[in-house]
Amino acid sequence: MADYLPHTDDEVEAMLTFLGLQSLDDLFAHIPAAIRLAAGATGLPEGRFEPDVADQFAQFTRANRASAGQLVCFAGGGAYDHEVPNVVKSLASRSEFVTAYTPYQPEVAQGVLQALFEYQTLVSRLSGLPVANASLYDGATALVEALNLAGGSTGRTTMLVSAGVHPHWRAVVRTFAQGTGHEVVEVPLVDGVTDWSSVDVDEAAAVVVAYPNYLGVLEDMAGARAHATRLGGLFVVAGDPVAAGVLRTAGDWGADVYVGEGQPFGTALSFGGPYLGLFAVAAEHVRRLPGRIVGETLDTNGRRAFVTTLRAREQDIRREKATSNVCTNQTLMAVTAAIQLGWLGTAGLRQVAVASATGAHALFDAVTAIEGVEPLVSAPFLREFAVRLARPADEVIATMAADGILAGLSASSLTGGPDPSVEDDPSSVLLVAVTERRTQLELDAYVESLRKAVR
Amino acid sequence: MADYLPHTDDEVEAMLTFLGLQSLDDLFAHIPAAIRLAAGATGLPEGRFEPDVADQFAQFTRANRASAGQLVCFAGGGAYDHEVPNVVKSLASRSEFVTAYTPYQPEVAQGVLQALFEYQTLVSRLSGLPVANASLYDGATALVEALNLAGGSTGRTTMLVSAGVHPHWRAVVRTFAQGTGHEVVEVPLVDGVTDWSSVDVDEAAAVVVAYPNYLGVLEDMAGARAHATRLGGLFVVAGDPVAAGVLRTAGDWGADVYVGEGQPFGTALSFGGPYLGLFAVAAEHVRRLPGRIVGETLDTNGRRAFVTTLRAREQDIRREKATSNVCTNQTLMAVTAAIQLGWLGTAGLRQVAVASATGAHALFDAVTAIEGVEPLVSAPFLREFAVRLARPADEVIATMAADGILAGLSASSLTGGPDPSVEDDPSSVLLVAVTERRTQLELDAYVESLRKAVR
Amino acid sequence: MMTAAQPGGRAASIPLMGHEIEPTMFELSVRGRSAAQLRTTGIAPRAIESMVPASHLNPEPLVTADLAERDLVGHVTRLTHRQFSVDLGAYPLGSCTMKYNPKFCDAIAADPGLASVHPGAPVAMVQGWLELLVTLEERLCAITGMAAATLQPAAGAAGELTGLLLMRAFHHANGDERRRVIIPDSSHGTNPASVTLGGYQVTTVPSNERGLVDLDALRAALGPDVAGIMLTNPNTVGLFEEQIVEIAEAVHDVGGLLYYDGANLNAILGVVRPGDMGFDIVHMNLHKTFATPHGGGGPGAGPVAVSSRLEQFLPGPRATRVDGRYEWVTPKSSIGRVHGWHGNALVLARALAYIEVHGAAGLERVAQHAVLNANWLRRRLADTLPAAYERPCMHECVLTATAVKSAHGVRGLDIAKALLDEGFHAPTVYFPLIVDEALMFEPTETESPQTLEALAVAVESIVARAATDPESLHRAPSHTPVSRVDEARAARHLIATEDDAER
Amino acid sequence: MMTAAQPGGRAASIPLMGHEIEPTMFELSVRGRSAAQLRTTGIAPRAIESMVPASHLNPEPLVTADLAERDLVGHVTRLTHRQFSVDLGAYPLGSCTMKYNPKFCDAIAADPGLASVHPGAPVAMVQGWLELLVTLEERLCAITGMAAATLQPAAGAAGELTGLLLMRAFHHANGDERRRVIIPDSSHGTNPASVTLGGYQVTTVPSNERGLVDLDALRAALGPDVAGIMLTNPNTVGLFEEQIVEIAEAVHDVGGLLYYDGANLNAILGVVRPGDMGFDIVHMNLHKTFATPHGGGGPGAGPVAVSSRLEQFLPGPRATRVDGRYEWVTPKSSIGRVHGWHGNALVLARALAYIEVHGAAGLERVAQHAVLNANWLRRRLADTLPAAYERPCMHECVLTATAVKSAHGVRGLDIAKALLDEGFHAPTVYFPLIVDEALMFEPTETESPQTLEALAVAVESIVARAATDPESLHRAPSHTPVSRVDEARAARHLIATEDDAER
Ligand SMILES: Cc1ncc(COP(=O)(O)O)c(C=O)c1O
Ligand SMILES: Cc1ncc(COP(=O)(O)O)c(C=O)c1O
Repeated sequence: MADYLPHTDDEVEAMLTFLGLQSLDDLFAHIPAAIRLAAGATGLPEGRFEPDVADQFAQFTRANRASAGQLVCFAGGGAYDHEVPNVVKSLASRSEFVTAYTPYQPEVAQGVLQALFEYQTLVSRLSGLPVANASLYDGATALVEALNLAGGSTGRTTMLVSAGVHPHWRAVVRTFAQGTGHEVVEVPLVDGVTDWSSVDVDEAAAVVVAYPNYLGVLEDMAGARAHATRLGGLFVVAGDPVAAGVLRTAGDWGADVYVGEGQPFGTALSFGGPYLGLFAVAAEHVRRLPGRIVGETLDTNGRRAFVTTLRAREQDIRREKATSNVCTNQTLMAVTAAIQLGWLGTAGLRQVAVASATGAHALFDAVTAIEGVEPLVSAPFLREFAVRLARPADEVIATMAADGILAGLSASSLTGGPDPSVEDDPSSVLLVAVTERRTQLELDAYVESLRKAVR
Repeated sequence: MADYLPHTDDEVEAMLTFLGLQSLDDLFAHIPAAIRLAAGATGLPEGRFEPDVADQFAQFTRANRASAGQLVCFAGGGAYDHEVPNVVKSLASRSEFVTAYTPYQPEVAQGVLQALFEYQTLVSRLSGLPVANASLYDGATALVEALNLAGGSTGRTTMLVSAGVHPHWRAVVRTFAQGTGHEVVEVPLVDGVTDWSSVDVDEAAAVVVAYPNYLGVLEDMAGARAHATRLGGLFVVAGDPVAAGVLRTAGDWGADVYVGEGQPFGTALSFGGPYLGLFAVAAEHVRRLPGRIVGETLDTNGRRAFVTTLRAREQDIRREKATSNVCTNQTLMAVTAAIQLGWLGTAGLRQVAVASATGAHALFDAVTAIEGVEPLVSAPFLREFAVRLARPADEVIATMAADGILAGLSASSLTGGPDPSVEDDPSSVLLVAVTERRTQLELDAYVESLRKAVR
Repeated sequence: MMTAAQPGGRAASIPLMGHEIEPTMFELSVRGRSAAQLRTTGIAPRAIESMVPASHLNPEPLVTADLAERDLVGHVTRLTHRQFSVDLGAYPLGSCTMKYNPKFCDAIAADPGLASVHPGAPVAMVQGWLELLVTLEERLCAITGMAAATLQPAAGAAGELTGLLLMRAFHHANGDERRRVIIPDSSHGTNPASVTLGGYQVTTVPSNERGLVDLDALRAALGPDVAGIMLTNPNTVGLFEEQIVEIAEAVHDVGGLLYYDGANLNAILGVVRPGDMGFDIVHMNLHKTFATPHGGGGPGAGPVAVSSRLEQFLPGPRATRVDGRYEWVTPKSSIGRVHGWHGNALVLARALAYIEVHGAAGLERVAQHAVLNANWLRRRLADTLPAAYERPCMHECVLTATAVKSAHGVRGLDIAKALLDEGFHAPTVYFPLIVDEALMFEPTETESPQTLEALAVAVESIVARAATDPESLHRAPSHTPVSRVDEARAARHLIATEDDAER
Repeated sequence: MMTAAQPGGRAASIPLMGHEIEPTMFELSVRGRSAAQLRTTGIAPRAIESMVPASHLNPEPLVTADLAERDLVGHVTRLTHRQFSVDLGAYPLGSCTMKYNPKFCDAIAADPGLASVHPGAPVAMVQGWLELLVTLEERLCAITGMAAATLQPAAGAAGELTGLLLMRAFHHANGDERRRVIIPDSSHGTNPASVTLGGYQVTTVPSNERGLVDLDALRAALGPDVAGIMLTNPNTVGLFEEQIVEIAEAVHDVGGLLYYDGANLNAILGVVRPGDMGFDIVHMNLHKTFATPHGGGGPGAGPVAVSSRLEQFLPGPRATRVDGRYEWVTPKSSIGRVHGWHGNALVLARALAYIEVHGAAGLERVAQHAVLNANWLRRRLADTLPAAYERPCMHECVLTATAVKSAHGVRGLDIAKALLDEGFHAPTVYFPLIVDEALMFEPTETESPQTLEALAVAVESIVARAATDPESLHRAPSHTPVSRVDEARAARHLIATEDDAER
């Protein structure tokens, strides 16, 4: 009989009397009897008390053997095991943030609004573009919104997407293209770098490149930008925001639109969600921005205040002509990211990028010295790299798990089969990510374990 | 170089300049050079970053094998494994409570003050006495304060303390009596019940009984009260506040002073602290109350407000004539207890007591059916009981730990040797506590494990 | 001597202490400060230049904000004191179901056994997570009366679009390309926006004077080019579409599908199921009905459940029980992925915890008490602010301030703002669009009778004030952290970042 | 229809929304409501009457407060919005060291690997806990320059009394019963109170015009019946007792011991150690120096460290390393237990985490910056509120409002209350007692220069207002959750429980 209802039986009685009703059932008298649910018809189990349900969930967690205490994480592929300090967790979990709705009443929502304003500023700086929105669902769906923006802006439908974009993101793009009618053209990689010349189109709405791409490679950004210019399409950069701690920003490379996955900033691996879609644009695209944007203004007393603005783009006002259908976004993750970036600071952000890269390069050097482990490509990388193994990557991952190591992701687990991003069979390709949390001891254990596993 | 200091080097420089100083060292120029510490002289290790220190603590926790996930807890003895729901934890850990000081400025401390007022009300009701203070360190030191109050009130020094009072509490009483000069007389138990007649004194400042006593036994309270009356001493009841969910209160039994250990209300086992000393008195002792007390009053606008009151009893005002030296108490635990009691409600408090007792009686029936396990005493009990084993209790506990069970506490681990509470050798006496969190499956496992262990 | 940074250490900006603004983290920033503490890895340092070609490197450090931990904590804590939330008070925001979010569910989601798991970990290592997802899918199907579900969509709108793509895939598989999707004029804005993104055109049907879909108008709008209809039931005016069986028949008759916008599912839990009403596709807002906290605007989760004829089109991969183990399986004719991974997994975990605690009877009580509260409030305020439709409502009631406006020039917005001063969150204003001066109250089931009474008294006192002192209502609120905010100014001169602000 | 319970659902009582009071949980209570959810144990129910003799049973249920979880959460959350805290702003409360409490340390203490351990578990199962305690003891001894420590005392005052009992045991073991303990007139109230409880008489020695112990007066007070002296250094006026070596010699010469009240240890970390000054017994307030949060008044922890000649008297049992394992060992001539278990263990864990992060150099920086901040503030305010003693201070400075009082009738208390309106916590007022109109500021090391400047400006503006509008200061504060509180009324007519209130 567990629930969270305050009403006592007496109170229910009194309220029913006030309404002139006999029973709670009478509240639903106007619902056609034919469709009313018979008692017990759902087959749902009966309710239990919180400690009982906690026991049930403990069974789930026991059946997981991939949590942080069990496996040291070298998997990346868009989800990274970065440091999330308790100070960020405890601030972001304050109930005023957690249990608020979308800030429709700015007078009592300055907390969330200002945090989002700070978030927008940070995303703007990370992307090198002047305007960021207040978040989207995740990196993949943010990319969809970017293509929709490009389609709306150019009036075209051809989307050139580098195969270096995360395979899941490309899959999501293909799904939503079924509705928008976009023609998605995937541009293959050669030695890890997008070969734009391989595709024969005259014009495009968007040219999308990932930076670094999902194999970890630092793409030829000037080339990609030039290609976008040539085709008259918007240049969309799907950028790793952590990399922005050392790399040139999307804006530096001339991007029109930036999208990214914000999970690395304060959000746990979370089995893939809730994550955080980052989105920023060049000034001329502001009125096509999907989702919410917070602006600064004044209150009637002339004090600074924040409010969601340019609302005429949004679905609740513009309905079928809205720039996007998004309503609920990922505000709490955006607030978390702002707090995490405040914690990191200028130096910390750079340190995360450099330390991750340092670990990745040290590990790369060590594993590629193992027989049966070859670099997949020769291009430069930052904190994530791909190697080709003498054995199927999934087998190697399973073997190394027994040593307490999540060795990475097999490329084929992401691509689901042959893919323009990998010239040969992706099933022997292992993607390895290193974050600033990995220690030399862990790298050593990794190398040892991999050496045995590829044998 | 980890620290939490905001100052940049430039700012330190500027501040020193403002002070006309050259270096931070100059701030300490007036400290005699002879005693100044040479660099590195402490031998303290260098600082490390939080994640590094977290790794060090992870080693500590790995070396503990008695945490909740590892051992099912049947140990009590003043520290109980009751349910602490997340809602209580998350409310009690709100930083406004956690990072405030003692409410010296009531205008900005109404949150803590009102929570303490609610706590006092709850302790007053649990104790059946009209006035409670705002907490003391723990049950043991609360008892010391009770004796000090009794000494002050009666002008006498003889303290009659039942041997059913927790052995640690009695030890603490003995320690502090070295300063106060109290003569502490421990009154032995016979078949688990205090034998007041065994002690030959004419008068006493206090007569102290535990209810239930540390063997779990429900004492003869009317007899104890009568004895106190006979000796002209205050009747001090050291009561289990959970038991108050079903038992008559200390006040019902005519107590002058109530003390108790408040840990069962929302505080984790915590390896023994921080816990919560409960303290309440009959009206005539208000001005001798140790520690803080919150009272209701009005602000200048006539609105209800709370404030610490009757301050003239306290050390900061009364100095060597204060009723107690206590300053910092256990406010956060008191606030937690108020929240936990608010969560439990009238019915929940009773349910905890009844369910715990039910489990204890079921287990008692089952274990005393085992050969080599005998009831220690025949007196009635609530949620904790004592059995005599055919083997040393500490050995049995060690054996059962291998089955994932913390079987209880050996009486001798508390008494440290022969004790007036146990007629024979306490080392084969096992104290077992059952809370409402224990399931039938856990009881079954306990019985099975004990059966093997006593063999 | 000091940098120009603003002081971060005083609480003057919190309402506790007055009405000063809180500086932004950039205004608090002092270069050289830092809170970050990262692990000592023992890995030999390398210069970034030795790892990355110079052409890729940013020649300048990317400056964010530099704060000591103490100032960061102060800043964010003060911001939270400028924010209303369910945990602070009643939040009767219609259509949003701002019920109490059990802390228990937060604890479930915070468990590292769930939260620290990488989404790409091998399936053998994440059997617990897959079992959780399968269990949730089963529960959601039982609740909605559907056959199968995808848990990927990250919110309601994402669910809508997913549902429309399923509709499209279904018709396409039948070689049947259709053009239009019907929505009532009372529908939520995400519905038409999703229709467009789903590649369909919107046909709007009017509501009748009873606030329900006009069945004749609907029949007139139907035709062989109609792919389907999107409805929420109870609809956005809080009324149950009593002719839903007829509506379903009519749509099915032309070969269309029925899409159920589950934003209002709270009202009918255990009472009536979308599947039994004839719906083919259902999205749920777990952040509404199943009490996963809104987080100030997200994250949510918008699973989509379908009848068996649509199951083969569901997004994939789906966690699936196969021979006593759990696998990721992609349905045969799947529309593909709609999320980068598996959806908002920790939100899903919270919702399952909520469902398991309640069980069948508990969920039914949720609906009953939600509807009881809304009807009580509607009746209680009948003489103050009349309901837009004088009939029993479901979990929310739309009241109208038309009379107050004509009599005293006080608008619904003024009443809403004045409620903020009384310590309540405002109702939803000006939605649905078909009601003049709409004030949409959704008390939810977790508010007590005492709270409802206090809310009613507050509304009464405001409406009474409209007659005596309308000016004060135009100026409301005044006890809030900021007074009424100039929205037009924000749009006129966009300042969306600290850098725009050029302070 | 409704019970008389007060509505719990609105935030009107929080300052965010106005200035209404928050009802008590009893006022919110409605019999029949409940939040509790306890485990389903599967144990066959028994009637309580079958287990417990009727004579023991309470015939009436013990009524506490009955709230739904939602209302409990609202209530407590609103209470927190009526509470100042370090996390909200600067808290320059002298003698209290209200520095920032790192959240990291809270996380350490919340780890179930520490927090869920029963204190009576067999020693083999708690080796990690014992190692932690031993490590902390070592660190504290290194910091104070002492030989051994007990971690049992639960707060500073408990440490003091423990120290006095150690003093007594020491003299007693020497067959040397003494009567008096000397304390300076500037000492904290716990010192004399502890002396009494330790069975000694207080002899107060005056401070000289420099704010320090008057050495001649001290010498005069000394004698063979003096058990020892209790000092804090820096003392409570924030000044370092420069003649500490001479003081120690004088006390030791008569066979007395020196007790160090460690409340002010923050000022000298890594700079000078009590042991090196000649102290025999030292307590530390971990909740001050080592940043374990104060919790609104506790819990704290007050370990006591001693020189080697006192080690044998320490309370027991003590966690001790024995042949590479850890054991509980009770010192040979132990005074006994001073805590029901092992002290405030989770507070101890927090303090160790803090110490480990800082290390030797970090702790020294703590002291340096604490002293820097205090001196800067003292100097910055020199023309506004003069220091009681015109000399460099340590970590805190005692200013005096005597001039403002004589000129404008504005007292130190008024200034303190007015500071609350400015968003700062007040300094300590009227302590130490030897300074007229004392305002004791302890900014601590975690406040930034910007915060200090803002604090100084606020004090300046208040003092300026004393000349122009003294009345407003007598009335201050006015922007706080309640205005100035009538303390006398509370004492005159004690209402210490809801039942007293008889609402
Ligand atoms: C009726 C209705 N439909 C759809 C939505 C969209 O849901 P979400 O915000 O989760 O995208 C909402 C949310 O406000 C709604 O009220
Ligand atoms: C100088 C001094 N000594 C002793 C104490 C007592 O410490 P505690 O409050 O921890 O008992 C205090 C606390 O305020 C203090 O400031």
